[in-house]
Amino acid sequence: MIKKEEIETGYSRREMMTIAAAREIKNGEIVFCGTGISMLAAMAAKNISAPQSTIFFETGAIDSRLDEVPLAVADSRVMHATAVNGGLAEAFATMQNRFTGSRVVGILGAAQIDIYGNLNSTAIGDYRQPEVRFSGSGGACDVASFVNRTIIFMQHEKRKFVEKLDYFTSPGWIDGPDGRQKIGLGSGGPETVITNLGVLRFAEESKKMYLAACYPGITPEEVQLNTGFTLDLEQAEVFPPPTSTELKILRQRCDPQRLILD
Amino acid sequence: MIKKEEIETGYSRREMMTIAAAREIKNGEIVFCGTGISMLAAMAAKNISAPQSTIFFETGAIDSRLDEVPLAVADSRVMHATAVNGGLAEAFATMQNRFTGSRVVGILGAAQIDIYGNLNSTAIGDYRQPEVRFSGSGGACDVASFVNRTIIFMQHEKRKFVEKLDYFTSPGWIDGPDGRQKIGLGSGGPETVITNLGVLRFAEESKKMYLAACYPGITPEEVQLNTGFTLDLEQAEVFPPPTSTELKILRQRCDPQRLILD
Amino acid sequence: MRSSQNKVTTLTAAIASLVKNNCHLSIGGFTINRNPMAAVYEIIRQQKRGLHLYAHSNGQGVDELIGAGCVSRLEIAYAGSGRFAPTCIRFRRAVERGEILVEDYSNYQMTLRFMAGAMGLPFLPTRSGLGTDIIRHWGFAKSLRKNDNGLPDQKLITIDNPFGDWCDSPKLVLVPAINPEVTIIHVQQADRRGNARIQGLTFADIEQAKAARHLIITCEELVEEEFLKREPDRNQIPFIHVDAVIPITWGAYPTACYRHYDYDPRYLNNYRQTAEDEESYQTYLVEKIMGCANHQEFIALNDDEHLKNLIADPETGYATGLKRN
Amino acid sequence: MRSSQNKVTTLTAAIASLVKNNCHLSIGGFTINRNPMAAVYEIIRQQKRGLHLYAHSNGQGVDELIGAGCVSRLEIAYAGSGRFAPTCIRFRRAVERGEILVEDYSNYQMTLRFMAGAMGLPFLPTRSGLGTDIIRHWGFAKSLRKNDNGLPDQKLITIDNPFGDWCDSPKLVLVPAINPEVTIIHVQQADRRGNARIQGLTFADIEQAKAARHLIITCEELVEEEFLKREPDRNQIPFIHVDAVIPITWGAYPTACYRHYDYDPRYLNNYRQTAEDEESYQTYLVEKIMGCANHQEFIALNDDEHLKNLIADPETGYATGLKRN
Repeated sequence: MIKKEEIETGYSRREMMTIAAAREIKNGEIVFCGTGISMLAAMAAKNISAPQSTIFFETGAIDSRLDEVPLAVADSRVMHATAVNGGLAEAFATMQNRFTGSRVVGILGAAQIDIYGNLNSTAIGDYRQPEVRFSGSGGACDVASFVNRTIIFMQHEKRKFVEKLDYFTSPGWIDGPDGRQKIGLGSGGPETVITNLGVLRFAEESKKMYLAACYPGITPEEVQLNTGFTLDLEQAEVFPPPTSTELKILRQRCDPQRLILD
Repeated sequence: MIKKEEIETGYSRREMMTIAAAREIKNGEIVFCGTGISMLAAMAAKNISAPQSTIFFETGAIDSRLDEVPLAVADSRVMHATAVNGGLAEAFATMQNRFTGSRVVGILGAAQIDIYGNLNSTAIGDYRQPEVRFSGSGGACDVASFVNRTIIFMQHEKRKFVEKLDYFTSPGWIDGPDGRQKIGLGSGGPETVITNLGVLRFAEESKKMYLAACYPGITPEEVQLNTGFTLDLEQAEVFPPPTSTELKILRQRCDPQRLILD
Repeated sequence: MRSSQNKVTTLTAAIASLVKNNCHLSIGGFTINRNPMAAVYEIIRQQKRGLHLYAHSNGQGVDELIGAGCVSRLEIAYAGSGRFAPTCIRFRRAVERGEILVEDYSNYQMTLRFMAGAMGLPFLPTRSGLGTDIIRHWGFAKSLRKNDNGLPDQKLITIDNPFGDWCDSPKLVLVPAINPEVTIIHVQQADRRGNARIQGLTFADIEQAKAARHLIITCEELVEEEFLKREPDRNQIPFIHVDAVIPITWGAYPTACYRHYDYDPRYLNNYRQTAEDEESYQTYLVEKIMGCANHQEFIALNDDEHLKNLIADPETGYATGLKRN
Repeated sequence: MRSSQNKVTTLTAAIASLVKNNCHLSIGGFTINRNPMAAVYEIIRQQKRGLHLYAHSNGQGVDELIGAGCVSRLEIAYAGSGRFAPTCIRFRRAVERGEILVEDYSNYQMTLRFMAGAMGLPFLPTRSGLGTDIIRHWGFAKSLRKNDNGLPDQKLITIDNPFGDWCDSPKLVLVPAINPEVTIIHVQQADRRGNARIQGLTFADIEQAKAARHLIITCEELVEEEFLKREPDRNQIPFIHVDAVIPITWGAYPTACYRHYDYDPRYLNNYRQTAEDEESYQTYLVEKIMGCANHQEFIALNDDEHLKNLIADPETGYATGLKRN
């Protein structure tokens, strides 16, 4: 199924998102991956720009080889040729650990996000009898609490970028620069939000989300129109499109079956 | 080196003590062993009367085969043909665990004991600059705190059976029947004290130590003379000496090199 | 029973005697891997009701138990099956309809809760959850907690660090222990006494196993004790924790069992579609699950060729090149 | 450094750069097994002073560091070498003479303290220690604690269970985390990046390793990464925790290294006798330890026949039938 945008640009939005996230990962970092696109972003980074990054899963796998893309973080594909096969206890301890946690970058997704990067992946409506129920935190709250920085994937829709979360699952900057400190969390926090429209970051002084870049063909106004709170659009640049090398590696090496890309 | 008592009776006091302890172990129990004579007692029990008891070490070995007697709980001999080789964390969790801890019998030794079976294995004199320094708790305080019942090995000397411990390392009955409950410990506590003179137990109503039996040739008065507090001697019986089968198995199967027995 | 030398029994007998209606049950595995599915289906066949279920991130097992109406209450961190169902379908529906009570934790919180249970402790601390609705919103009301002595009186408690600023942790969340009445896990190898070896990731299975009053182990292979004792470094669960051992090949199917077989993408995709529709789901339950006398019959619904495609490659531990669309 | 692809270095360099005078150091192993003895002797050769040492039940390593005057403060549960020295000789003497400060914990408390450090937590709870002098008597005074930000302000804290009577635990002892500046462990196998495999019991080495700011691993065998990755279930320490890897055969000698060699009863018995006498101990230090340029020379003091007797039997992992009187 080829989407309209793909005919126009030669790449899909999902590919753009994956590559945008991959570019955020630094060589030498430990990358916490969830299921789906975040896993693909980590694989892409490792194959393109951060060969010495270490892919790591909450299920306990460290430095998985990933010859094939896993379809869940418990997929047997994450267990092959790892440094250590442990369990959840070891994985989360690595993130809460004072010496290793500071070198972990976490990639998360959510159903709702607010201007401070706090996340809801639990429910819409009343908690005990919700209108829509989602999977729940999984490791998201843990990762968001422990690690040095997080990258967040979102579908850019007004009902997902909200003034107030229906349920506060995972901490972002809480309510500003000293928000995390006030509730007892250490350093760390969300750094980047990658959507199907562009890339958003958090202002240093306020920790409020602003639009850092739009993908080619997207306007800042379009982004604002799909956001449930007011965004600072002043600093928005045009995001560099995927290079042919990036696309080639993503398509041929990371997800040739297009299990996640489609 | 043959001791006087051995010439008279055909067995040594150390053999008598080992067999006395082995007889306390019930089939099906999980036996926590320390170094030395307690390990030998567990081996003897397993080979004589409690074949389905499980020998288990604080170092993390469960159900060690023990083809040769170990000289420390970390001896590689405890690691061979176990059910699981773990670590200290797993071993002590097994004892603190509500379902397995209640099936563990711990065998301990100490430098001092009081009438309630509280133990000192740390120091004589001032703690910070002691007259005599011992090894310290090791796992003794943990075992004494967690498991359902303990058996204690002691050399019977006045300076070791004391009114008041110089240092309180491991909890026995504290100060009476509700002593453990008052400080927040669950059920469990010392059951038997096995010395080179006889076997002592704790009175149901007071949890004070009394003389339950003397070895053949030892009088209750001799025991009292070597005890630093007043013992109830009224119930003292004569302890049945080791049988030839017990001695044979102990000598030939458990410690043929007499590494611990001598 | 736990010191018995032979704990091998049938799944029918083990579930009948240990999994009572309304009991507190925990199942191992993670999303689409090593769920104790044979046991799950047997629980469904025996029509257990009112289960209080614990998991961390469980997908297929939890969803099928909920779909079949066995579950009243659920404590969980994540109910999803990866790409096959980002949120489990029957779980989602049951929560939205108010058919089950659910209480949310994070994955690490659930792990620590089982770990506390295994360690014989009432709680463990963590920094995860500070300031979130996971602390503020309880799934179970105070009154419900009071009336069930299998539940702690409070969900989570935030405290100030009694050691001041030690380790830069001014505040901690205390998570209460779970001691399930029964835990069921599926492992690769076990012996008759119950010594067990998990291959690949252990998830939180070891903690879940040791936290339980009773432990049922289903295993792909029943092996000799001597075999396991030759390499004890690779074993995780000693027999002292185990009540029942049931050898069942394909015991985790349709979820994966590392080094034995992969998850079945066809089954999981069909399940998602089936679960979306009330009528077809009831048909599925009647025909596929209740209609089979046991797991062997259920597995035999697949032709051999299909199962062969799922068999793990000995080198990688999964079905290399498996069609997974 | 911890993400470097090649961490192999010399022991001389690793000790010189990471083990500073007065630093907080933890060493792995238990009584007479898998002590990182090559590293211990190198620390003695480099005449490190004022070390704040952590162990749980350590025998030979701790005693030699104390005997050589390297240690000022010690936190420990047990200082003994099994039948070879029920209480370590130089440790005992140093404490009785007031030459070192010692603070006592139980074995589980020390394990939990390292575990808390590894988990990034300020403390963990236990029921062990309630009502004992381990809580009442501090080895380090309040003022000393205040002046060293590597130490918590309090030794142990007793609290009421915040969850009431949950798990029948009305009271708990909180044990504070240890985050040593350096941990040194000896393992059987490691690769250049620092992935490591311990064979046999792990003691508290994994917790000690992960709790540390810096980790030095000495290993019997340096192996290829691919070798370790073929069976990751058997590995315990991923490279992300590791700073330095030093291959040293007989690196735990005279203590044992399971599946490689046994402890040396002759050495340990001689050591006990030597340690009892001041003069012969100084001679021992000068000739045996300082007199050798490195561990290879120290090992070469033994004739080959003697070492051969210590080599582990491949079946049992120890030197079957070794004369141990």
